[in-house]
Amino acid sequence: MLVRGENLSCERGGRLVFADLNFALGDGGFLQLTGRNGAGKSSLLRLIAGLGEPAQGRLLLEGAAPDVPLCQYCHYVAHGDAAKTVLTVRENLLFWRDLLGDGSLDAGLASMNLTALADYPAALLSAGQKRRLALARLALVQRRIWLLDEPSVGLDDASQLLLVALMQNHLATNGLIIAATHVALGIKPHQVLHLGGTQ
Amino acid sequence: MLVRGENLSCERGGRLVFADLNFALGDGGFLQLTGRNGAGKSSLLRLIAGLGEPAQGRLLLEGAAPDVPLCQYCHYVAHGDAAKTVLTVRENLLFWRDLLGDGSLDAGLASMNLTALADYPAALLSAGQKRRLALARLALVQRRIWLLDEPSVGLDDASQLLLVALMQNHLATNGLIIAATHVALGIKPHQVLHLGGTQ
Amino acid sequence: MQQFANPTRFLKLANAALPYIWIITLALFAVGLYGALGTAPADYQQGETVRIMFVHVPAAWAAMMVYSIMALASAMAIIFRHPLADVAAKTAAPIGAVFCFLALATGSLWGKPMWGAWWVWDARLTSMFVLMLLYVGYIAIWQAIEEPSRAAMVARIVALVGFINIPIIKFSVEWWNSLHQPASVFRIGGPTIDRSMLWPLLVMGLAYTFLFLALHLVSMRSELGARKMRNLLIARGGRS
Amino acid sequence: MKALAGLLRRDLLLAARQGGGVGTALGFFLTVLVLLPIGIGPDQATLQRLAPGMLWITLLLSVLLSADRIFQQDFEDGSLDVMSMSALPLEFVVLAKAMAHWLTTSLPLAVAAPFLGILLNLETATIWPLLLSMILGSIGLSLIASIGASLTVNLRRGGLLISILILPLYVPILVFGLSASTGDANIAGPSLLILSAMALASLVLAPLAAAAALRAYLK
Amino acid sequence: MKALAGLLRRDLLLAARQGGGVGTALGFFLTVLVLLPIGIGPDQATLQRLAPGMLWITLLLSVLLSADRIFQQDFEDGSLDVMSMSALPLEFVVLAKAMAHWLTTSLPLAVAAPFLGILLNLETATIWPLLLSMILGSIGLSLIASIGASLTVNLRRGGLLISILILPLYVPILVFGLSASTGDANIAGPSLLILSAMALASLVLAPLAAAAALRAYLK
Ligand code: HEM
Ligand SMILES: Nc1ncnc2c1ncn2[C@@H]1O[C@H](COP(=O)(O)OP(=O)(O)OP(=O)(O)O)[C@@H](O)[C@H]1O
Ligand SMILES: Nc1ncnc2c1ncn2[C@@H]1O[C@H](COP(=O)(O)OP(=O)(O)OP(=O)(O)O)[C@@H](O)[C@H]1O
Ligand SMILES: [Mg+2]
Ligand SMILES: [Mg+2]
Repeated sequence: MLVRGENLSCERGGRLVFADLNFALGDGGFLQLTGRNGAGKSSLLRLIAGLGEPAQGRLLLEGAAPDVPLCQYCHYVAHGDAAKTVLTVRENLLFWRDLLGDGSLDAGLASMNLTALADYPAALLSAGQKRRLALARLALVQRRIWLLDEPSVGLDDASQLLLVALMQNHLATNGLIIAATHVALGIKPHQVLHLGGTQ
Repeated sequence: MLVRGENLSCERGGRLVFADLNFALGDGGFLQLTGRNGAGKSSLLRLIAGLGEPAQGRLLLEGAAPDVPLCQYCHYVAHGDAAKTVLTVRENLLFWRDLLGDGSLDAGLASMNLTALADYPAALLSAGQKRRLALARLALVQRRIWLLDEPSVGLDDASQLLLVALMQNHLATNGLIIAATHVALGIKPHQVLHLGGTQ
Repeated sequence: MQQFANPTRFLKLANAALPYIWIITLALFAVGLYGALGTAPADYQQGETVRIMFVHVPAAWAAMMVYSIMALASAMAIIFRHPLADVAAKTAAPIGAVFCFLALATGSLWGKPMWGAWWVWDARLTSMFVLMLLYVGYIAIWQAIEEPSRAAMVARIVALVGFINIPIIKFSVEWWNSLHQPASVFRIGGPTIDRSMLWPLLVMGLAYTFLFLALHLVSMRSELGARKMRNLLIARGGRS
Repeated sequence: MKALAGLLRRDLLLAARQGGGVGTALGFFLTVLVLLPIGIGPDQATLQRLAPGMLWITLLLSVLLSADRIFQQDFEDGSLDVMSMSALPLEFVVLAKAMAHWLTTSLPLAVAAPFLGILLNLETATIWPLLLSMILGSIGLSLIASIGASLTVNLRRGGLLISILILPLYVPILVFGLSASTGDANIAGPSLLILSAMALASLVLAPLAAAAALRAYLK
Repeated sequence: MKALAGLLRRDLLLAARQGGGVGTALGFFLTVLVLLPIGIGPDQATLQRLAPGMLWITLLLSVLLSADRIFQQDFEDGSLDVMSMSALPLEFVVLAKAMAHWLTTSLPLAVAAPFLGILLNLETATIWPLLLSMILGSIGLSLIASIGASLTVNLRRGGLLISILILPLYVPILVFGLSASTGDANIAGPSLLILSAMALASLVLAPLAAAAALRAYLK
């Protein structure tokens, strides 16, 4: 499977964020997005996730079922963690599981070491614990393409190692990862795409 | 001025987060809080900021006007950035300035390189730009004690340098800094308090 | 490319047609007003106030017609993705709003002598009031959303959803007993009002229609201009 | 299918935990019931005559007021992003959420209202027709609310707009709901039919409209 | 002082930008205006007689409904934390926010309502007394709302609770407000006095109560 962006340009709030962006990522590839705040990393990830449309250019997915849109192959972990605070960790994961497909709840919990917290309401979680809940989605349901927006933020050292293991495992099984970050993630990226936007 | 915590213990949601914590920080001192997710770093910062009360132990402020509570000497920059999305960057800073005391708006804007963004609604800011807006409060109004919860999160390299400069300057002028973080902040802490809490 | 070709062809046509449309409009108004104020008799029970009818009724018709056009254009925009459809709908709204306001104003002017009240909440008046709200809401949508493609989609839905109000207005009088006149022109079994009143009414109706056509073309033209400008600005505009 | 059920279950759970919807609506309902007699004055006859209309209006208002909650929270915290990336078409997402809204807000109120109406000494004869018509009407109310909610999901001035957009669609429901609430069968019969027709129509059209609006905002 | 002004200015700005408060309230008002005559039938006499009561109730409801917005947003995004760390006592924070709520929601509605009443063909004679009494009453409404808002600022079931908490305090305002709205001076006079007394009392007590409640939540 190959994800390709052809001279993409993105417009937000009537202003041009980036233009003429090109990239291509194949099986087992890890593309790291870098650039200043406001360069457009998150915006690019949203485009790929189907949450927005490029002002120009196009996104292609090669080697996939023609009738399935790109976004349904993707996991998107954004800046915010789309968790419901009144639901417990388990309930949040259960909902995502039912929504996104099949997967083992325990695997999801274990992947980010949340098993002990399974029955806490998300409201009681600390910042990093919330982040781990969001990341657990990756292991919960198998999806080919991971779109990660600063995934390591707020994680303690142990959890960062878990994340690295998760990503390595995904790449080893021909998964694709596109991650925006300002800090080293602990895995060497195969490609780096630097967005040179405004401040 | 000396901030001292005497065998503090903290309870949240009916569970003990940490117990018998002791620390003392004097002028120009930089205390770094570390520990697993859920160890209680943010909770401790909130205690010091007066947003919560220790289950046991006490917080003392020595060498300060007796009638002014500790929290009024503090800047607290939390995980979230208490910015109003419909207000522009400038309007947000103006409000904080009026609320917290006196200070120069331009200095605040410049400190985190927000001058060019001054008239953007905060809703249009990227994650890191929002973070910079929250941090600008530090330079906007002079306060002796800074309580920073993972301040460097989401900042690009340039902004991290700005933050470091800001902190160094503050320490040089006898300011106190207590910062929770999982990553190196680029300044060597004078003391490190490791919270070994539950996960 | 065809996306741009289309509007430009439209502009050519509009520029060519506009003068004639204006002329026809003026002529129709001249004839209609002559009939309304000149030949048509004062109503035996309503007296001279009946002449308000010649402003009121066509305005009401026009208000409903314009909204229907907006709904139609919105449907076109969704089905055929025709680049002009959104522009047509967007620019029609303010004009329709004015007609609607005119119908409300003249109506309540007329209501005072006829019913002894400026305003009564009978079916038709209520539904007409709602139509006014819909116009306002539709215009507000375009104002509230800056992303043009997004605004367009949302506005289309508003126009289509709101359309059911039109039949409600039309049949409101039959629905439940109403002070307001039942249909006396467009009704099964032919008009019931006197010829001497009917023809000026119809002519005024035509006049309003052509007036709308003229105004619509003008504002569509300027809207297209504005859009071209915006696209240029973004394309050129240095990155924010 | 599993996704649909999961979404529905989750929304019901949320409503139960944070009780936003029906709680507020019920509080609103009670408030109205307490204030109305004071506002109208103690005259029993008037009160009785007005009761059905007042109950209907209160029902409409409380559904209207709970409408904006249908999508907003999910839109803001990014849940809707995740949903839009699932295999479940947005139309069904809307359907599930509208159904949850109906089950947690409209239906309970529709069932409660006629009996609360006794406080406005509603004629006991009209309780059952009122109940029937309100339950039928409430279906449309929730679905239409979901349209309004989707159209204004992240608009600044959503509050005002949502009422303006929903109002024209609620008026007919109120009209026919009222005439269906009269004991008289000859009037009630046809009105009930029309109510059901409207419920069906909105069942088909609302998800389409709302989903289209949500897509516009998510893109 | 500067802090107080700044807070007030900011809240007004917020209201203007996101138009939550008055927008929703206004939409609510419009909805009621349109639905009410349908609900109680177009009979002019009844409508006229009920108009003042209906307007008062609508005013109360729309203030009640906008209440929860007073503190919630600031509490959730942490602004309230920052405020509690300023030299400005929370009592004044409450005062400023209640005043902002009054200026952006209660007052505009109180001023608009009597004239909107014309559409319910309210007697022109009662417009002015109604206006006066509503403006006086609205002060208390906003301040009392701030109490309710502070007590439920992060409660799950806030919606229902807030109505129950506020309602008993609103009833007297409604009662005296109504009797103050009658043209008759002998009745109106005393009622107006009582209204002003209630406004003053809440001006003193509401900030104390609300601030205490907020402290409890912030600690
Ligand atoms: C604000 C008040 C009023 C409003 C909103 C209003 C609205 C309307 C509307 C929407 C129509 C078009 C009906 C259709 O084409 O089916 C109409 C037609 C008409 N109105 Fe009014 N009206 C008002 C007051 C009045 C009054 C006071 C009179 C006179 C007693 C009046 C007499 C008529 C007549 C004679 C027609 C033509 C009916 C027909 O031929 O279909 N209207 N009005
Ligand atoms: N919701 C929005 N509406 C309009 N413009 C936006 C929105 N969010 C971000 N922008 C603008 O888009 C540009 C890119 O934002 P984006 O979040 O993609 O940057 P980023 O590279 O992710 O920055 P960061 O490193 O801070 O996350 C920024 O200039 C920002 O002002
Ligand atoms: N609002 C809350 N109510 C109750 N308990 C809470 C709340 N927030 C956090 N907790 C609990 O308090 C403990 C400490 O949380 P805290 O946020 O202080 O951890 P932390 O050290 O900041 O973690 P992180 O590194 O993830 O920020 C956690 O176990 C968490 O479950
Ligand atoms: Mg980003
Ligand atoms: Mg923390």
